[in-house]
Amino acid sequence: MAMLTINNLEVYYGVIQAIKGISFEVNEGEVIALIGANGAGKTTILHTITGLISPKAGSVEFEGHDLTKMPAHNIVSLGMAHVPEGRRIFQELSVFENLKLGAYTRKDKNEISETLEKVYLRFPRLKERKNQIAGTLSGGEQQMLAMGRALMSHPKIILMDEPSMGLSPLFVSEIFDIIKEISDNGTTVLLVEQNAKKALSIADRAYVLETGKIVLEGDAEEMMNNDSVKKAYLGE
Amino acid sequence: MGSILEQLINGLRSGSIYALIALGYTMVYGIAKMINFAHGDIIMVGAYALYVLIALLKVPVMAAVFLTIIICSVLGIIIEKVAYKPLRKAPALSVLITAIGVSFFLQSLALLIFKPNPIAFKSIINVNSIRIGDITISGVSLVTFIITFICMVSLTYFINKTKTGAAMKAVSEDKAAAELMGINVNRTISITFAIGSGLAAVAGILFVCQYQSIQPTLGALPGIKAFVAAVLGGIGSIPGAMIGGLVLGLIESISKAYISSQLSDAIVFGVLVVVLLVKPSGLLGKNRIEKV
Amino acid sequence: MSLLEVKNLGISFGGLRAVDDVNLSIEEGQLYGLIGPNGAGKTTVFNLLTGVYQPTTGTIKINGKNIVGKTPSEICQAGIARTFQNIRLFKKMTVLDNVKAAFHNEVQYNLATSFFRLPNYFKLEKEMDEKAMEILKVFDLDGEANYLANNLPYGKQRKLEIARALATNPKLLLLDEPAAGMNPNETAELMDTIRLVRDRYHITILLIEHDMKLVTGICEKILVLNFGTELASGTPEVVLNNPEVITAYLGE
Amino acid sequence: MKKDKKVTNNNSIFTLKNLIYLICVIAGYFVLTYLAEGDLLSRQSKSLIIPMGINIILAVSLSLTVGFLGELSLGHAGFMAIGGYTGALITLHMNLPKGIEFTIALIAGGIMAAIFGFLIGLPVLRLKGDYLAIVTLAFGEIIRSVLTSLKFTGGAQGLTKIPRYSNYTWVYIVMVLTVVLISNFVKSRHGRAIISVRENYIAAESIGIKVSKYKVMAFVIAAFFAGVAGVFYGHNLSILKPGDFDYNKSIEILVIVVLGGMGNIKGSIIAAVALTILPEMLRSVDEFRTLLYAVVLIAAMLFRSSGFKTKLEESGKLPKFMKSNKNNAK
Amino acid sequence: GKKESGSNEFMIGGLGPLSGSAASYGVSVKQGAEIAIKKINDEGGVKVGDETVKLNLNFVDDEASPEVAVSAYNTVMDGGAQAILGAVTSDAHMAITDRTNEDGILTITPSASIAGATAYPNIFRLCFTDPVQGETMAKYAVETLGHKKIAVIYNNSDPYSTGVKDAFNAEVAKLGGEIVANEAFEKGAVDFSTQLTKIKGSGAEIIFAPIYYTEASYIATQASELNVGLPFIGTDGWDGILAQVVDAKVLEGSVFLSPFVATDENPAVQSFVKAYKEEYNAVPDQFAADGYDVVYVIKAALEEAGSVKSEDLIAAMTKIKVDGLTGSVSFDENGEPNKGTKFVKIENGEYVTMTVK
Ligand SMILES: Nc1ncnc2c1ncn2[C@@H]1O[C@H](COP(=O)(O)OP(=O)(O)OP(=O)(O)O)[C@@H](O)[C@H]1O
Ligand SMILES: Nc1ncnc2c1ncn2[C@@H]1O[C@H](COP(=O)(O)OP(=O)(O)OP(=O)(O)O)[C@@H](O)[C@H]1O
Ligand SMILES: [Mg+2]
Ligand SMILES: [Mg+2]
Repeated sequence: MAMLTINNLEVYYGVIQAIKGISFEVNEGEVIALIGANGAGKTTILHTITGLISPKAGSVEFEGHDLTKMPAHNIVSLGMAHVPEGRRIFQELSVFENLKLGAYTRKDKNEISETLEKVYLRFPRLKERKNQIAGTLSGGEQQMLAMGRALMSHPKIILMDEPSMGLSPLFVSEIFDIIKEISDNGTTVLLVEQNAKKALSIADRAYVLETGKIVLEGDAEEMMNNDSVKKAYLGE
Repeated sequence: MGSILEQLINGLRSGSIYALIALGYTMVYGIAKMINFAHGDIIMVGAYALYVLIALLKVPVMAAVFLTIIICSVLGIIIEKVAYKPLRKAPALSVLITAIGVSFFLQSLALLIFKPNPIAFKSIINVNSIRIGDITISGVSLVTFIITFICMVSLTYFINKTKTGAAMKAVSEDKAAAELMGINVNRTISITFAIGSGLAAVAGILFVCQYQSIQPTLGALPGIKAFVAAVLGGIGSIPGAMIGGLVLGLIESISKAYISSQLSDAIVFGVLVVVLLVKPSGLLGKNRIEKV
Repeated sequence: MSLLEVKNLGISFGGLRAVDDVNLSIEEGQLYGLIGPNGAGKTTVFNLLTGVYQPTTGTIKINGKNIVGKTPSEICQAGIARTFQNIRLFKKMTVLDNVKAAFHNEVQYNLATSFFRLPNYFKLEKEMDEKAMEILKVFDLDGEANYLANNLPYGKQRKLEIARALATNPKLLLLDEPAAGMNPNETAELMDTIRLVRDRYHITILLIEHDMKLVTGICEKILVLNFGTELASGTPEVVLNNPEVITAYLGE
Repeated sequence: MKKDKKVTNNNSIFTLKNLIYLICVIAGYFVLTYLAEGDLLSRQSKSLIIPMGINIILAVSLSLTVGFLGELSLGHAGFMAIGGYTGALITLHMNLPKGIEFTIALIAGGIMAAIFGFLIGLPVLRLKGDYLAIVTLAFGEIIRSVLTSLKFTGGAQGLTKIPRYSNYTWVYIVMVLTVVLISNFVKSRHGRAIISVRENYIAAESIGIKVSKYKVMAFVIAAFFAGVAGVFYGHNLSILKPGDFDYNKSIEILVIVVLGGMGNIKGSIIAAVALTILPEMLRSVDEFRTLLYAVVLIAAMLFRSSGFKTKLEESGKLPKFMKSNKNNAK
Repeated sequence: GKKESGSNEFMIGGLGPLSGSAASYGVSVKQGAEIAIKKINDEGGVKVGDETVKLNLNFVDDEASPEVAVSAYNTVMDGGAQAILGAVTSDAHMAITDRTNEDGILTITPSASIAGATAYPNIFRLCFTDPVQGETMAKYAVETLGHKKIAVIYNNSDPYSTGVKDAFNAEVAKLGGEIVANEAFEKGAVDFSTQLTKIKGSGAEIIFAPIYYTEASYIATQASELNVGLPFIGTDGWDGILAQVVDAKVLEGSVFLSPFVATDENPAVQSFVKAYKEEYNAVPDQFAADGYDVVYVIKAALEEAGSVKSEDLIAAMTKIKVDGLTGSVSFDENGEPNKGTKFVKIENGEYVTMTVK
């Protein structure tokens, strides 16, 4: 059975329907890419999965739990982390405090400091700046922090909303390497990206979203060779 | 000179009450990001609760103190749930107005139940006053000062060193992101109000022990003064609230004693304005440049 | 004489030397790129140029006039306008009013006219409306003129910020990551718009961007920053083939 | 869809809309005359007409600072006091015909309050948010405290026997003027500048708006009208004392503005009327009055932001003035 | 209350604070007046000419605020008031004076003591004026007690307190005394230790506190804590103070002016106190007695005038003399009362009436 199953999801903002009946699944160990233009509803889907928005209809099932009936703060303890759009780091807190909050649901102090070392290893800049107030980090540094913070909860599945936004070309490649590595270490990844080319290059499968509906789905490699995808999202 | 010392002690006496009230103000402000105008009235509820428990129900003193704190904490939680929580997404000013509404509500309720006449209340603190030469420091003042200090230290520790404290700081900045960290936002805010109101209860108890009289409007003026103290110290800063309260008490006392008792309010507020002009975020407030 | 002349620019935050000894000279009409790794100090340079931060060292001259020590609004009047890395629109104002607010110094009438709606009010407001619509059309935003800025999709918000900056009638326009969050097609469209703006309004543009397609596509000259100091500068071909730039910034 | 839309229709002052407004204003006056002079209303209700007008002036002027500039001001009553005392001292000491004397008093009261608005506006240059709020509160209290200690203002007793010049005609005219002038102002380049400061002061500076200047300007204008309202206030009650202008009074005005909807002038007017009448309507419940007032206040705030309102709005059942302006996109 | 059967009822409109921080004064006046009305009506009503009329009271909350007082006044006028009892507090009263004058209605304030409260011919008051209280106490302090150095503590934001203080200070100077400390506080203050410390060091021999009992109780308690060790003298606002202190010792020896003490042996007072206790489960204070007396003054005016017309009633006012709970009183043409002063001393935790020459 799939790890995460989304079924006939419908989400509204007031009277505006942002998600118009979407179903898809994520299997354990996979990297799934969600691509689509501005305003297609990618962020909305992630928010609905982690409980920040409640859907009007449909279900979200994660390892047998119905997430739509669960308050957002309980979802993290099930092993799901979310790197939200716009980073949403705690601006007034230090880098270190931000990272500690990432491990809020975990108890074992030793395991937490182990994870912390791993995160520092992946993002040396964060270690350098661990006492800096997060709000004064540069855009890219904040993105690293958001990622590091999510990893601190040692999740089974991680949802990422445009992790490469605002990063330098070198670091974009690095981020995708890191995502690959996270996935290789057994974490499932659901990835939302504008940088469709890179996303598809590391994904196993992908879904294409257009104004709240899935219009295309399939193998990532096939998708890269699909003409309409090329034209609309790869800029070729 | 003896009298200067005496006046300084007078200032510390009212200052430590302000400080204690300001601690609760600043704590709720720091986390919930709202000026809880009803804070002063929770002090009043605490005072009446203590009176009812001790004078009418004859509950033993320690139990009465404990119950008073519980009553106020629960009241704080209820107020938040009923009047503030539905307004989480509304502009900050809307919450300010409901807080004012809650303040009116508590005051008029007390007026209905207990009538406008003040009730004389005998202090439950029986600590002897200290006498140094000509100067007397009353036992209640001493106890107030010590309790305020203990509250300040433990609150600072709580917020900065415990997990719940960290959760509070996260909630104060970004509720959705805090939710994503696995923090139960509603519970955290409830805890904040419980602690803030518990502090108000302590302030209420010490207030009636100091001044030995209870009336429905008792919380209003100290509430405003404590708010001023919190801002003076840098709102959101816990040590700042304590310092702000003490400084306010001292300024009040000195200006009444050596400048003019008629104009003391004007002087106190004048000093506040000057301090804020020199240090725009209060004595201990953080003044961070916004990253652009 | 160059339009912008920056010499020995530097600033520290606590112990961190965020910008150190940066020199920059931009000719009128140039399309200039500012690139560099995350945290290199690019946005900080913008903040120094626009008076948001005061430099600890160095001079900034526009058309030969020193602007160090001036306030952001004075610098705007001196001819520098900007957009922000994290969008700063007037969210609860309409798209049109966002642009009209930027005419503040361009089109003026006095307080009495405001209060009493003297004839000048109608004349000048109409003039502003027309000018604003003209700018909005350039960015394909004229259809949304009466929307609240908040309700625009992300990509359009970025464009509106540029439109607003343009409305101040600047000599030099600073764009901080204008293509962030846009997909390749939208980016391509944006490149055309930036070129059009430069040619139509005869202005000079300095932009920060991580999207190399955009940078190589439109920039005539590039400055690369690393750790607050200059790593390389020159034409795109030269700079982007510089091995140091490749190791520090581009990768591969 | 993206046709060349006509964006504005206010090309001149002579529009149909303005004509309708004018007719409403004149009709309003006749209705008012009928109500004030006729037998339809009780004396009690009649006596509320002037306070209502005064509250409208106060609320509309405060909404400039709170709603449009976005800074919390807790000292509006201080400006009112300055205006009230200035005006009263003028009419008490001048011996001119009523009309002239009162006009001078109104203008002088406004100007004097505006001068204080300028002084109080200066700290605004350095302070923001709650710190600024506390400074406005402090200034209000300083004004009150000084008035209490001055001899020529009558100390705590205040001024008595102020001629009762305020009548509904005067108040109505000035109220309409206030509403028109402030509505005009917020839709002008100056008003736009003030709103943009509220929305994002860094961006406002970046497009050449002098943030400090506009903050002070908002304070000065708001103070001017509060001063005028103060003159009416004194000349209605015939007595002025410092105690009436403490922060509770400021908060009373603030409540009106917030209840009316921030930056919503029509809302402020309606809230001013409602909140003037409400305590009087609650008279019959005697000692439960203040309690009920509090409950109504809380309920109103909760209602304003509940989904209920949005639903009504969507169903088109809500009168236009109550609609929030966030959905005016389409 | 509503009008019952037309002309056989005389409606009194009452104005005073029933809510807010001054509520206790208004509530007392209202309750005192109600006791009087009940008594009069139970005894058959008032003989006005050939008819007997029953009295009725419509007492409306004015929150002690001038603004609310105006609408409260209009409310009672809408309710058909034929005479006004009020307003209780000075500020509220001043806001309605010229309105009552325009209406030409008999207005008797039980307790608005501010100078100028009776400036119109239709207005009378039952209590002493502030200046009279100040002068009386100055004479008492300087002449009777023989003190030369006097400290004053007063409420800076209260017209009553400042009014008495001004007259007191002037009179003391005239009598050759000296005000060695003139200390103010603001409305709502609870901590007076600074002022008391100053007074302690000023060489004063006595403290004059022309204020209400709430603050007076705080001050007396704190003075004892600070070992100030000086006797207090006060004004009629002190009435009821014993109930406000935990330890009556702090007030021992204090003297204040009061037209009324509930412990007075006078049978009229005792029967009033008893009725009041039965009805409201509280001991009446001076304000309650004032309210009671005003009703009896109105009764006397009605009987004297033999008419319910306002102008007749007003004309009758200067001709009547009423033996009230607060003493025997008549009115001069300025609307001021003529009545004897009564001093009250606190001895062994009890009020004791004294006679002073
Ligand atoms: N808070 C909101 N209120 C109203 N509408 C919203 C809100 N958030 C999103 N929308 C609308 O819902 C739709 C989907 O938005 P969403 O943010 O999920 O898109 P996205 O695919 O993540 O786009 P982007 O690439 O810009 O991040 C858009 O039309 C957007 O305008
Ligand atoms: N106000 C500040 N206080 C402390 N440090 C700051 C402040 N502003 C910037 N910095 C630091 O200065 C450095 C340069 O930041 P800047 O925002 O200019 O980077 P950038 O080149 O724009 O990077 P990016 O491409 O990620 O946006 C960063 O390391 C940042 O953390
Ligand atoms: Mg998105
Ligand atoms: Mg940057």
